[in-house]
Amino acid sequence: MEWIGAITAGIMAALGVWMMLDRHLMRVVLGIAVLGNAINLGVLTAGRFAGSEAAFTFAGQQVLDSANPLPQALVLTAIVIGFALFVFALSVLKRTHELHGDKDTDRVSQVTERPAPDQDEEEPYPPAEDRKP
Amino acid sequence: MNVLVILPILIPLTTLLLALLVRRHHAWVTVISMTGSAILLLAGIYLVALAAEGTVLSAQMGGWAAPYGISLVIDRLSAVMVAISGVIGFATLVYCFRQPMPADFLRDTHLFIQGLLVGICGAFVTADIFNLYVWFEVLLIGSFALIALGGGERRLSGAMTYLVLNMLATLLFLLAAGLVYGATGTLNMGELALLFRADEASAGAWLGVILMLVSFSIKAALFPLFGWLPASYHVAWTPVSALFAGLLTKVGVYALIRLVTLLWPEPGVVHSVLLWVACATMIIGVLGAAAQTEVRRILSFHIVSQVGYMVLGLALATPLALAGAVFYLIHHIVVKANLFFVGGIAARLSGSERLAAMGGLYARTPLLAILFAIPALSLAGIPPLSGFWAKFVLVKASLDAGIWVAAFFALFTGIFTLLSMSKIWNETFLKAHPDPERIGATGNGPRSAWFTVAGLAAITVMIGLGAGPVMDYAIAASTQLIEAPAYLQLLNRGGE
Amino acid sequence: MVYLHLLLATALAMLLAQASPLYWMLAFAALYPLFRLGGLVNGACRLYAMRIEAGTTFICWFTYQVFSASMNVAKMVLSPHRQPESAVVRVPLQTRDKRLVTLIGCLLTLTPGTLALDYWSRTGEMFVHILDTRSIESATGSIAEIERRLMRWIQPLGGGR
Amino acid sequence: MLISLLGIFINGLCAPFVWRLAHRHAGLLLAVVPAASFIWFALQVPEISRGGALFESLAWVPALNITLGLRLDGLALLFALLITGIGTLIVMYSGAYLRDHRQLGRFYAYLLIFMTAMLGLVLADDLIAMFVFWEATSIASYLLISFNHEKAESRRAALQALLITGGGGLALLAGLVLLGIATDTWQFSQLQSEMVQGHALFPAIMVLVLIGCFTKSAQFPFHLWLPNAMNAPTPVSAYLHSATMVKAGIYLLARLNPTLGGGTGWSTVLITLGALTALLGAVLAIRQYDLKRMLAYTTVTVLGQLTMLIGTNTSYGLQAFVLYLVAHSFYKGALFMAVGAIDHATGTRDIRRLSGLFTLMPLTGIAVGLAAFSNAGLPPFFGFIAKEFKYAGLIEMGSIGWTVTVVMILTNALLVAAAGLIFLKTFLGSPGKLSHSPHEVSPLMWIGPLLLAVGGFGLGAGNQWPEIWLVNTAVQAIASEEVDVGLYLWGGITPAVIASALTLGLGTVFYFKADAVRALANRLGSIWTFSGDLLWDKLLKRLFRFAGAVAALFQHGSLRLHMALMTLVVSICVLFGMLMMKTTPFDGHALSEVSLPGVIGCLLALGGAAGAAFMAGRLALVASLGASGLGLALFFVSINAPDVALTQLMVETLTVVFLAMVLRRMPVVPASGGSGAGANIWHAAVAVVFGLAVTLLIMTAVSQPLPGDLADWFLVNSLPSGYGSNVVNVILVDFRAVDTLGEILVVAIAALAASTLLGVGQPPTAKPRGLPEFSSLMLRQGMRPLAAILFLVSLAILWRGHNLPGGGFIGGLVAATGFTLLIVTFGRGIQRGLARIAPPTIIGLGLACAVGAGLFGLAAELSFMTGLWVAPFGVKLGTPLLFDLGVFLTVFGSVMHMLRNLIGRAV
Amino acid sequence: MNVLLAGQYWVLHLAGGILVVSMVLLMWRLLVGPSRPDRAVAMDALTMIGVAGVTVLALITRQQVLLDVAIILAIVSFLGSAAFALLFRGAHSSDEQPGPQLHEDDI
Amino acid sequence: MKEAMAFAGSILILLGALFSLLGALGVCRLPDAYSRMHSASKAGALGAILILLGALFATGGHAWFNVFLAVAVLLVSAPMAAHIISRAGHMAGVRPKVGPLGDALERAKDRSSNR
Ligand code: NA
Ligand code: NA
Repeated sequence: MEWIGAITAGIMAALGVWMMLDRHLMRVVLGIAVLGNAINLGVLTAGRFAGSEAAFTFAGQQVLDSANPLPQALVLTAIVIGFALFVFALSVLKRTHELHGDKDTDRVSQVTERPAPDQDEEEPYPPAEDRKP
Repeated sequence: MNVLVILPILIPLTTLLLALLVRRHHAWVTVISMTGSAILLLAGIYLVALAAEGTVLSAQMGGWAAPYGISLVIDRLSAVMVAISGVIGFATLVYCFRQPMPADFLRDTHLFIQGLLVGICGAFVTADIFNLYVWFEVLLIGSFALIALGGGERRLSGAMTYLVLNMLATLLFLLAAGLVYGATGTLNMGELALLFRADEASAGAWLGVILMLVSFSIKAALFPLFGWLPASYHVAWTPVSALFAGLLTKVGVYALIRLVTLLWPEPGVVHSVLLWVACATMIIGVLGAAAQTEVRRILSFHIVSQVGYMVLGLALATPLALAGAVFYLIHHIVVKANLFFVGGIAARLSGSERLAAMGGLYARTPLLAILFAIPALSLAGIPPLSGFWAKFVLVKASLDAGIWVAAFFALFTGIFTLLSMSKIWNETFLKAHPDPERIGATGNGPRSAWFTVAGLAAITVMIGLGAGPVMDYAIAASTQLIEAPAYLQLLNRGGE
Repeated sequence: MVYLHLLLATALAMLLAQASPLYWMLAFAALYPLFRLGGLVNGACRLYAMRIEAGTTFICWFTYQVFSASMNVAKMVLSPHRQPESAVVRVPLQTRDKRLVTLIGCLLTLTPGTLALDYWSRTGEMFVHILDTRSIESATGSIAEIERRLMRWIQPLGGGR
Repeated sequence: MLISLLGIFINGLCAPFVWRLAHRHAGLLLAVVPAASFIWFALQVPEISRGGALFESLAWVPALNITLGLRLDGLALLFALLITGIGTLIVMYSGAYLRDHRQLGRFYAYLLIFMTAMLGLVLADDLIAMFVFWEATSIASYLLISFNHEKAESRRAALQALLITGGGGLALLAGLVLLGIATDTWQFSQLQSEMVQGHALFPAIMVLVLIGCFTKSAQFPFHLWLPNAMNAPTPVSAYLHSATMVKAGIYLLARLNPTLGGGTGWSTVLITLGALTALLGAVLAIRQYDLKRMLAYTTVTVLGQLTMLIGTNTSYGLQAFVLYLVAHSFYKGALFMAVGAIDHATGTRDIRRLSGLFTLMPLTGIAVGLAAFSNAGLPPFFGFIAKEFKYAGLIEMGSIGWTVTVVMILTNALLVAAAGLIFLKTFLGSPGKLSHSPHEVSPLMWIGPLLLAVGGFGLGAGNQWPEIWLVNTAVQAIASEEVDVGLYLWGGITPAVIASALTLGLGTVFYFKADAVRALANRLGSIWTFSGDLLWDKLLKRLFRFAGAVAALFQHGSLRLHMALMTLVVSICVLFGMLMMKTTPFDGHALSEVSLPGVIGCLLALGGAAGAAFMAGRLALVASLGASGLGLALFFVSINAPDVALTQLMVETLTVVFLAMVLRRMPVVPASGGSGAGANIWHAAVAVVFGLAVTLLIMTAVSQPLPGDLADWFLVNSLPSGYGSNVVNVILVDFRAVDTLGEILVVAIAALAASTLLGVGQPPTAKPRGLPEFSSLMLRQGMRPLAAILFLVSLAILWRGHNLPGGGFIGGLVAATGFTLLIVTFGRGIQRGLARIAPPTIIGLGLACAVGAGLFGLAAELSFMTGLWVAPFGVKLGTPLLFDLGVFLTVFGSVMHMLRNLIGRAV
Repeated sequence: MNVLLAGQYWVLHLAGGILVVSMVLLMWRLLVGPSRPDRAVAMDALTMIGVAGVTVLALITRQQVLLDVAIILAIVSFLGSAAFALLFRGAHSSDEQPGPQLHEDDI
Repeated sequence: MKEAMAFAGSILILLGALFSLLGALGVCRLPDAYSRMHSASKAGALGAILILLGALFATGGHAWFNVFLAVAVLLVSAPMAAHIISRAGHMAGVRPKVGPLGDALERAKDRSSNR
């Protein structure tokens, strides 16, 4: 089973990277999610798929052949973290789109290479359009 | 003891949640946040004082023995990193004080800076690989929040670039942590160190660690993986980029130092790879800086270059070189953050941070010129400021070790550093302003910002003039890094 | 009414203690005659019992409906070359009670072959997509049937308008 | 010595304030401290001349054996006297010269700091302390040269000086460090030539030190900064050229001569380069019309000669060195100050326009005259003795010496001509036409040059005095062995005298044929372009262009390129590491069996991911992503990880919901691969390599049985120690609760940040009504019970989580799901009706619960996060459960907060 | 968890097999579309298959804890469908009109 | 009793699986999204419910809590899901392929917008 986990993780990672190399920013953000899934799978695989039952130890029952709970706990943590970061990325994307309609990856990073604006030209916070009641 | 170990995490965390609960009252948030970081600073100083006496603090979270539970360790390096985080955190908040920004903006800055500090301090004190990953994520999301704060096309784009590339790095770290567990059966750094030091690590463990090092290298902005840094640091709000410039990449460097010294106390193949990487980082970074025409871009590339020095110290792997790296770390954080702060004030006075649109500040505000000159000269390694000792020790260590090429790069980079610092100096201070009416049109800004800059400059001078005790500390820290007593004894001590 | 609920709660507590739906059904079987008998002296008890009866009847009827409708859909899907003749029909509902309308909508949607597309509260009409029908009447009829039976169940409680 | 250093330094720091207070008299006031130092040093002369030395030392960096050690011996004393003496005069002079400059206070400061640095440099006994002062002189001179900072020319000159001397300084540092390594000491006074000579590092040390010294003392080819430094105000030039800066390099050469000198390499390099520099300086000097520039080039000449003299290492040579050093300091200081006075008085420094000034400025004229004679090496000036001894020293060397002597005769003849031009041409003859009528300058401006010029005369005439008091000990300090010192003006007809006579004769010829000489010099035009500034500019330009190209490699503004590079580097590192270790993934130990549902889950996950990667359209994208998550969850179920599966499911669904909310306002996402075929292949290659690396990595990691007993320990201890059956949950809330704490912090900050970004707290634009897709009555009626069920389920999951699948995360996510349904149906307003507490407060409370749960342990003097349990009424309650509640609240509050803002303001 | 079924082995595996076949069919529809609701329907059905599949898996492995996954999956299924419904309309459509058929008092 | 429950369980599970297959087949065969919804959302949900009930029997009522919650959620959410998808689809302009009886909702919408 570890074989399959490893190969799946590899292919998914490749797909994730492929998406992150896309021109469309939306797909880049989704690529992060896919890559994240791949990595989670990888972590779980690295912890082995031993055991024939889930890691529960009920009173009076002997622990016989449980799955390794540690990688599960780690991956659980990683999944939630990944989700939080993904949502943040999504909101950056949304804001970018709302403000400028940027969706092309290269354009986005080119913008950062523009010369710095003068101090009084910096964007107010939050952007003026939102301040209107 | 237990309390002390968790303090670096607990102080900013408590500050954050208190500030969050009173977030509607902006004044309270400011008070709480500044008090919190002052306490963190004091705690850091106390930890350094303890560590200087040779005390090593460690605790098992939840009382579960290593390697089952999470271990936190504060040795000399951790202690000084915590203290310096306190310094920079406090400095940033003081700089932010009364900046002419909307109240919500400042409030959010305070919240996120506290969050960032939790992550940074957590990364400094943990002795568990996965726990390190978690703190990395905390500081990552804190930095995302801060870099995007305020919106705007440029800033959002920078945030996106920063975000995507850093997420990739962090995911790699996660995979690496998983692989290391899968190959060694442990997440405890001490146990890992024992394994590697006994040369019993399997190929899988090696590969996992290599992956981890690569991911740290991205975080630390090493050649050729530093592209994200100069592509994003200059877009954030000035104090934010100062905080990033000072502290953030250094967490990566810290992690590199920690892991490499733990696993390979003797020079080996990893060190020789790091050596070349460090040299390339130094020179490429400084060349990149020379090509820039904006204050913060120059400084951003310099971060890259300077990280090269620190890694050089690590790569040389002699106690002296490591001490140099530690010294460099301490010095650089203060100096680099300060340069960003000064750059912010200069940009404010000039009305721009493009060198072409700046000027005339030498005549108008000589005080600022002095305050810039101190960190700038220190960065360039001009004695007797802090940077000189850092560089000197590294040069001496490389020559001691007979690695001439390292010394050559270290010195050669120095001259370029001087060049680009004098570029800023020339254009911003000496040259007449192209549009004299714009100079200081918006006033000098809040006085607290000037205090920040002056305070950090004073620290730079103090480190330089009082290099003796600092160097003693750094050397002791480097010895401790190599011997790693705290980490290696975690397992023997059992639970508390 | 309150103590009836209390009674039910007791049953539920039993069920929790024994942790088996079998006991739950047994409890109900045991309680039901009590309700019936209680109905002779107490109006609320009678209503309660009637509601249970109507409810049981409705559930059985509805389950049957679902299965027979499923069979129709199955035939439809499995027979080759047969294309369904779909339609969206407008069914005026008797009740205007929002909860009842919702319940009706859910129930008819749960039945294969019919699907609540929309409900316009202004006119009290429900628009239902029907998978395969030849006449509007048969479609509306079956839906009206659901409503009627449902009302019979709910009405004793005094629900509706 | 320390006090004098510190005094001058503090004096410098106070200078701006003194100037602001005293203004006119600031110069005099500030000259007091240097003057006092001078007197102090003068008082040490008897002691030192007896061969003693003074030591002072202050520990600096004990770990590296570096001290702030000072030593006053003959050489140091000589320099110290020059520095403080001439410095005092310069300070007074500049007060008058720059009287009306508004940055004069700063100027004083720089000058005095410069003086400190220079003094420190010559006094330092510690190599590193010396270097500290060395660099300080570079910086201070930078500030002085760029004093007229609004002139681009000044800035350029300053930068040039800084880079050349700074760069040399770095080489010097390396040299000094090597010296320290080779000799194991940082003290000049403990250096022995045996320690170094013959050491493997010796050649490197020598080369590096020489580079440092040559850049500083403007030896060819580093000489170009010196003439450009003329852009500084004249007092600076006077100081820089006479006693300081440029002499720093010479000083160090002299200081290290006993240690490094003696070998043929040292001599050859010093003599050759010194002579070359001298000749070059002289030729360049004669070309100039600007008095100041001419003086500057003569300085280059002198520096060359001094270097050369050290190289001779002969008795006469070293005596000549000291004599020449002193003589030059006197006359050059005088000349510069006088030229400044002329400039001040006449408004020009062009010798073609100046003449006959003597009647107008007699005192300055006397000073210039005396100094120029000394410069020309006429008897009985000190310069004459210096020249005699120089020739004597060279001739002593034999055949090489003769060759060099010829060069020197030529050089000195040119110097004679230059001296003539400076004095005769300018002061004698009939007055020329000038823009404004010249007049004698103020006493402060002529007293300095006059004192120095007379001093030069006096020293020459009464040469026994300096011989006993100064020269002797200085020469002994430079020489490796004892040297007999005896100065004389006339020692009979010696080859040296003949050479002198030749020099004078040739010089006179040159003076009268000055224009012809100049024309000849100009004809060698190509040499000037080579040695001149053009090269520097070109070099700098090339450098910046190169730097730009390097920067562009990494600053291309393409996120994709960054990504690709990063991914590729990672993959290559890993694959290369694998190759190095010759690992073969899987050496055939037992792995777990393949399970069909797992395979199906994998296929579904891959299919979904592939769909997301390639398909066009928003919904297809979201659906594929959802399917992928579903498949993954199925896989997790199949490997007995129900908690992970649950989390994955919830997260995936919320991801889909959030995506849908964002995407509904966005244009259609096109199919991937729209960057052209070449780019596609390249991207695909990067992706495949990365995927391969990941697969191989994992396979290698699992290629042996899992070491360690962590898993077993957790399984065994979960119930008895953590009081929970769900081991994963016990790990999350107890064994590794700190991880979880960090994790919920991430969630909380992400929520706060996302909502900040999307403009939290802004009032909705219209009355919130929920999304139109959910505006059906059936939905509105049905949603409440459904949400209620979800809230109940979430509470159940939270409660059971410690023993059964679930826990804070999943519970929080389920509750948030219920909330999501309500908000999309009824709009953001429902939140206020549902929960009076704002989401950030819920987040804060959640974090507080989690942290508080940890604090209980601390309060009980146990570790942070130690679980404490009670069992009232048989229900096991403990801090881990409180922690789980904190997780629940944080996750719930965070998702609620994110959602509220992500859904948009209109809803 | 004790599981007792008539013809236990083949019943469960047969059921599993049937579910797999169903899943493949649905995947095909998910990929092909063509309309957006089509994909949404396929996705919704897929999660239902998931609920059924996880239940069968729980019976096969005799792990009651897996049944919890089924509950969550059921919840998730609805949420997913609701999310897809948001994407049916074209981009940049206005949200302002709340639908003509809704009364003020329906809320 | 136990045998009966085991038997009922088997029947229910197989029936549920068949329902699921039926739903999937319908999704493939039926002509438009609305028709597919009849088979997918409902046959699928019914299949899942049946299998869950089968599990209830198979475990001798042991898993009743899980089954109860799952069935409750399915019963409430399945029709809602079908409703929301079909309604949103109709709103977005995806028209059902209808027979001679036509689309009353579209007509009604036209009427109300013309008014
Ligand atoms: Na859990
Ligand atoms: Na965890």
